[in-house]
Amino acid sequence: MSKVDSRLAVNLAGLQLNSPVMTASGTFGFGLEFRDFLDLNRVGAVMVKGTTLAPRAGNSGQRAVETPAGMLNCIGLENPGVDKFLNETLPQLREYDTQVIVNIAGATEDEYARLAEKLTVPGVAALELNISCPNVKQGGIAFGTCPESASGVVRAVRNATDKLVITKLSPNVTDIVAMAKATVEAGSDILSLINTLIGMKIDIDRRRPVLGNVIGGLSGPAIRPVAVRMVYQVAQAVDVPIIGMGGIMTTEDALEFILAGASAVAIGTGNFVEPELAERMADELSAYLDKTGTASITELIGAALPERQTREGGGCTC
Amino acid sequence: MSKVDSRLAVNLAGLQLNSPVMTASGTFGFGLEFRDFLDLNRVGAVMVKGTTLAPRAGNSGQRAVETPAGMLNCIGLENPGVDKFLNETLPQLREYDTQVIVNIAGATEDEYARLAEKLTVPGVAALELNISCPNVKQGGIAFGTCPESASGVVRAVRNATDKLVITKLSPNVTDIVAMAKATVEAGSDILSLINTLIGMKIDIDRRRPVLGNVIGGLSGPAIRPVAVRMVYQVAQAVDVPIIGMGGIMTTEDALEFILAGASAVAIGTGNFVEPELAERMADELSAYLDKTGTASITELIGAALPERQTREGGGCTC
Amino acid sequence: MGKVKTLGDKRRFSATLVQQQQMNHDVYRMVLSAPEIAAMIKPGQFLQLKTGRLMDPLLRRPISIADADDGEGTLQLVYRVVGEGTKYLAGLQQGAEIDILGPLGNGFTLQGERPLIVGGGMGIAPLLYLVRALCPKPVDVLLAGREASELFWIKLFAERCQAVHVTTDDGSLGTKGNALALLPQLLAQGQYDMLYTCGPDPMMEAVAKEAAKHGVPCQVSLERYMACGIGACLSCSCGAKDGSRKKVCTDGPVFWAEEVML
Amino acid sequence: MGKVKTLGDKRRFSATLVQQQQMNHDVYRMVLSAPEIAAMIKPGQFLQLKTGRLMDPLLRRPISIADADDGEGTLQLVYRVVGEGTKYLAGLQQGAEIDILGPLGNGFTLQGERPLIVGGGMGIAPLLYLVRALCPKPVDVLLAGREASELFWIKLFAERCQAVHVTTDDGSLGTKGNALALLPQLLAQGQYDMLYTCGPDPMMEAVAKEAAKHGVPCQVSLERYMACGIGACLSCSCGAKDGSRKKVCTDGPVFWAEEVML
Ligand SMILES: Cc1cc2nc3c(=O)[nH]c(=O)nc-3n(C[C@H](O)[C@H](O)[C@H](O)COP(=O)(O)OP(=O)(O)OC[C@H]3O[C@@H](n4cnc5c(N)ncnc54)[C@H](O)[C@@H]3O)c2cc1C
Ligand SMILES: Cc1cc2nc3c(=O)[nH]c(=O)nc-3n(C[C@H](O)[C@H](O)[C@H](O)COP(=O)(O)OP(=O)(O)OC[C@H]3O[C@@H](n4cnc5c(N)ncnc54)[C@H](O)[C@@H]3O)c2cc1C
Ligand SMILES: Cc1cc2nc3c(=O)[nH]c(=O)nc-3n(C[C@H](O)[C@H](O)[C@H](O)COP(=O)(O)O)c2cc1C
Ligand SMILES: Cc1cc2nc3c(=O)[nH]c(=O)nc-3n(C[C@H](O)[C@H](O)[C@H](O)COP(=O)(O)O)c2cc1C
Ligand code: FES
Ligand code: FES
Repeated sequence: MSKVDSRLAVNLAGLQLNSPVMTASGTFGFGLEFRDFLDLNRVGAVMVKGTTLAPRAGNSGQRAVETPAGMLNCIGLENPGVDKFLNETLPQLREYDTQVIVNIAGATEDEYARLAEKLTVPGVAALELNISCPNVKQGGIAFGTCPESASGVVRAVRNATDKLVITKLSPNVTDIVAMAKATVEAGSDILSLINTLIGMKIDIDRRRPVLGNVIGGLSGPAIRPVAVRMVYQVAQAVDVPIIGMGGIMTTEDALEFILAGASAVAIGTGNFVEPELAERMADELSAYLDKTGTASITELIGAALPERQTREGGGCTC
Repeated sequence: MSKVDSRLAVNLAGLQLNSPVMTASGTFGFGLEFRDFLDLNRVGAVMVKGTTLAPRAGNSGQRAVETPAGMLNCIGLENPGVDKFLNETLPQLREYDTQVIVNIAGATEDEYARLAEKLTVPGVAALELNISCPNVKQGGIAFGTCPESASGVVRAVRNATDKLVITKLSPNVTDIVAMAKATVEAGSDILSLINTLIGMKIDIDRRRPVLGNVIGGLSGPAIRPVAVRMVYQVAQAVDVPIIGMGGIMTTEDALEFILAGASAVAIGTGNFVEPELAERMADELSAYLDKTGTASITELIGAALPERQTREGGGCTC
Repeated sequence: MGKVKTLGDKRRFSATLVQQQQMNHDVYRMVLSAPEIAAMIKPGQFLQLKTGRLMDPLLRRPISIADADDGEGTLQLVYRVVGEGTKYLAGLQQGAEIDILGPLGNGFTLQGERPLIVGGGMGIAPLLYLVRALCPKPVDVLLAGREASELFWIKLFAERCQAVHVTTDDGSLGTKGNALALLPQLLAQGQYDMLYTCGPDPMMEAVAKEAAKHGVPCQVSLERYMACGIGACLSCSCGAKDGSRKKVCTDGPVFWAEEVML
Repeated sequence: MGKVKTLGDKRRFSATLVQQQQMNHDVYRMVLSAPEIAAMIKPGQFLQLKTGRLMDPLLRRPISIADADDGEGTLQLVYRVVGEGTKYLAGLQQGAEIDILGPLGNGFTLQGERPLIVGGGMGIAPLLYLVRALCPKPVDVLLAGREASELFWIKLFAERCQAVHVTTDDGSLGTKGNALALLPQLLAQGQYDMLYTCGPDPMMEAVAKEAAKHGVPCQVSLERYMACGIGACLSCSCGAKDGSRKKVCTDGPVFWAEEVML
């Protein structure tokens, strides 16, 4: 079961993957950390940790804590900076037959554009724009919370590179469909969703927030219903491929996203619990195709979506 | 331990409660359903099921499903209508020494106002405005997703009644603080947060959404970190009391909300698992006050909040 | 064993697992010591079981009473392993404690002198206890399953029933076909004055129609996804023929066939 | 027992619980059969244990190796019950299988001829295996606890160490006070050429300072909240003195005292 199964191949706007199972940014280091646990050649793509122009030390204090069926993190984008990534990490990653997607974050549009320029090198398959970070020019409000500022980032990157541009949407918005449409219009080739929900936890003994940063990003199975809903809604509204993520722990979970309209999926928090998951899931997807007599995983993409015309859902949810 | 403990009494803008533990709308029926499980006199307040002008049959198809540490529901506001509530249910509920808060939902501002007028009767302690429902005049977008439409509802109710007005905020928004400020300015005496997150689940065998309504509201421990974060943020921004809810299953969870700034809490999904929870939690809060030598629960409200001046949190969450 | 303590409220109990028996590849039978529930419970009522140590699974799982013995203070549950909750139950060892809400719901109305019982699949579970309650009336039963291994029930009913009729979809036992392959002729020949049925909705619908045709009063026992089981959430709602809504958990699970829409 | 199967990757194993022993009111000692890990693991390394059947708890829990026996293929863990994960471990019965990632992290550097070991609280756990590895060098140990019942360790170390010194905060055993009540005089008198310490950060900071004063090289073993334990999440980050960041899980948990900020 460890050979590449061509029925699992997917093509996302030109991004060719051996397996629809990738690993989400910030949850898989730079990929190399997992060499002892799985065969990197079996991972569709490695989305590396959020990378910034200058190295960042990240937040101080406690950076993660478990919550019911999930966890909060406030790493604060600790990373060695784009230059070190290009010089030291990328050459090692390129030895594997997996696609390298670089997740980038900036505090201004210009920072995103400069990152994109620097990363327009062989071996980088696509750039994933993390727009959940605070926009310093707009008083620290995240780029990803309004269609205009998100589009600005996408356009800046679009003009700076001919690499595939993936925009990673934040779920902390009133209207995910509006965000999706705006960022596609601004030039995104692919959308990733979802990033983490903003949450926090209080230590009742110390009577203080547990995390050093007070608030953090909620990930894991707890958020899966929100993620599936957003993928399902966005898949009906835009024509670009979607990478679905949020709480994927099993092959059934991955299928749920694919049926909701995702062309590929990414494992995040699941990598912490079962570091071999991305490889095992590829095997299990092959077995599922066998069992159901499905010729290609692509047949399943969006299979649970309604006909485009029928507007479904949206009634009273309580 | 079954006597009323005066240290648990809280006063929310005039709403006097024997216990800070209430039961959330839609999760406790009309209260009477729980007579076999607990002493209703020990429940701070019963927030009754969302009530509309006309009776509603609710959604068809499957209406609930479990998710990791949570559940989705799409009941669709099934309820007997306000008249039947007033004539048949309220007289029975009034026999108990618990406050009755009526959760109301309408499709127009006028419907909210008419509900408020009808419910301005003795025995109703406050009205809780459920603004997560679709606003028919605005193409089915929920009232609770923009500050203007939410304020409109609050003002309409404010003008129609002298009862306490509680606005229940939806977490499905980009900026919960803006929603809180707008609805307080429009006349809310108290805020409730949070209602459910919008989510969905797909049945991978049938390749169809599990819920009859496709999307549903996510509740339970899974959403607690989001709820605590919103209470913590809103408590720093407004001066009205907050009723905190979202995934409260234990006394520690309730304390987390109180420390985050809630003056009272409501149990939702927890009532399904442990129907006696609201009574037991009052006992356990008394025991906690004993253990920590606290004279009154009110001393704990907001104890984990930063000084108003210091802006905390908001950095990179990944 | 035999020790049952309440957990602080009037219908929440801790029951002790006395015996666990595998009936076929995925069905188990559990005997619980729970004297307080055994003393109260009526056929057709059900329990809500906590099926995990912590919050995974979060919600309780509804299971019918397959039998109860007030004298011994025991209950029997028969359940199919379909997901994590029932897998947890199947993994429990003798002596384990289970946190239970119940008795819940309304049971069957015991009436008539010559009742016929029609059960399909796991819907057969609540009917066994019904037969005990109907004794010493002469009861006939019609059991429908997909194939023979599903009908381990036969010997349990045989002790208590006048006649046990059997159908299987694949013909591996009894008459080939579903319950309707036999029901019309039973109703035509027998002098039944009451019919009780539990099983898949389409089966019950057909059974009820057939009963109506023969003028036999009929009760149906419904199954719906239940988040609470105690009337609080409205997730189990079903449509009543008068246009209103019924809660399957507290208004049912047993209804008169003409009350509800299947 | 003794049967250990890998779970499909190179550092994920299923270990069998051989023995579970309660050491004091909240601390347990567990012997696991895990020959593959026992053959690889070095003192100072740790494991990530799955502490539940499903997703509650979700994340693994990091536990140090308190001892390992390559010959017998066994590991020993000593852990305090503080929450749901460790409560789950304490409830496991002989024969239970535990899903483990490991060995993880970098261990202690074995150097010097006359090592001194200073442990505080649960930080003592990884030091026991260190002593075994240092044998037959003459090792002295200083164990610091809040009160006598925390120091069940003494007899375990006594078998392997030259001298066992003890302090307790409340004076219920040994010298009253914390590790610093005894350390300066030990360092002044002994001919120690290496110091290893594990315990609360403030203790290790003081110990390292004292070691530096006496020119004794010192290694510290850090504990941080770990979501992954394998270098993927950066939740365990600590500051290095050169301004960079270190991952406690993969760059540590053992560091040279002068490398990191405590
Ligand atoms: C009143 C009533 C009595 C029942 N009596 C029996 C019985 O005696 N024996 C028996 O084997 N089964 C019985 N069931 C069905 C039983 O409740 C489900 O099989 C069980 O809840 C599945 O739980 P799980 O965690 O194993 O599976 P899950 O993985 O949760 O679900 C598997 C399947 O079971 C259904 N299901 C899950 N939870 C519920 C729920 N809370 N309510 C209804 N359906 C659910 C799901 O829709 C799904 O199709 C009864 C159901 C009801 C409503
Ligand atoms: C490298 C390393 C080695 C360790 N070795 C031992 C050991 O040998 N014996 C021992 O008793 N303890 C050890 N610990 C601590 C142990 O990991 C925690 O006590 C345990 O994870 C608590 O889990 P819980 O579910 O019981 O408690 P929880 O309810 O999860 O938490 C209780 C407390 O433990 C802390 N904690 C919880 N999870 C983690 C985690 N993943 N990483 C670090 N701290 C956590 C929390 O911050 C909290 O203060 C070690 C920790 C690390 C990082
Ligand atoms: C510890 C941690 C660090 C993360 N860092 C990043 C990051 O640097 N950039 C980014 O876009 N997303 C980051 N994420 C978000 C994940 O990539 C993913 O979108 C999210 O966790 C949801 O998936 P999951 O529920 O499977 O974890 C991080 C998540 C976690 C848990
Ligand atoms: C089955 C169900 C029905 C609900 N119905 C309503 C309702 O009618 N009106 C309302 O404002 N909130 C309703 N809610 C939301 C709850 O009152 C509460 O805000 C939410 O569930 C979060 O709390 P919890 O996580 O403790 O359940 C409902 C929730 C559930 C689970
Ligand atoms: S299951 Fe909740 S009302 Fe019936
Ligand atoms: S615990 Fe994840 S990097 Fe160290």
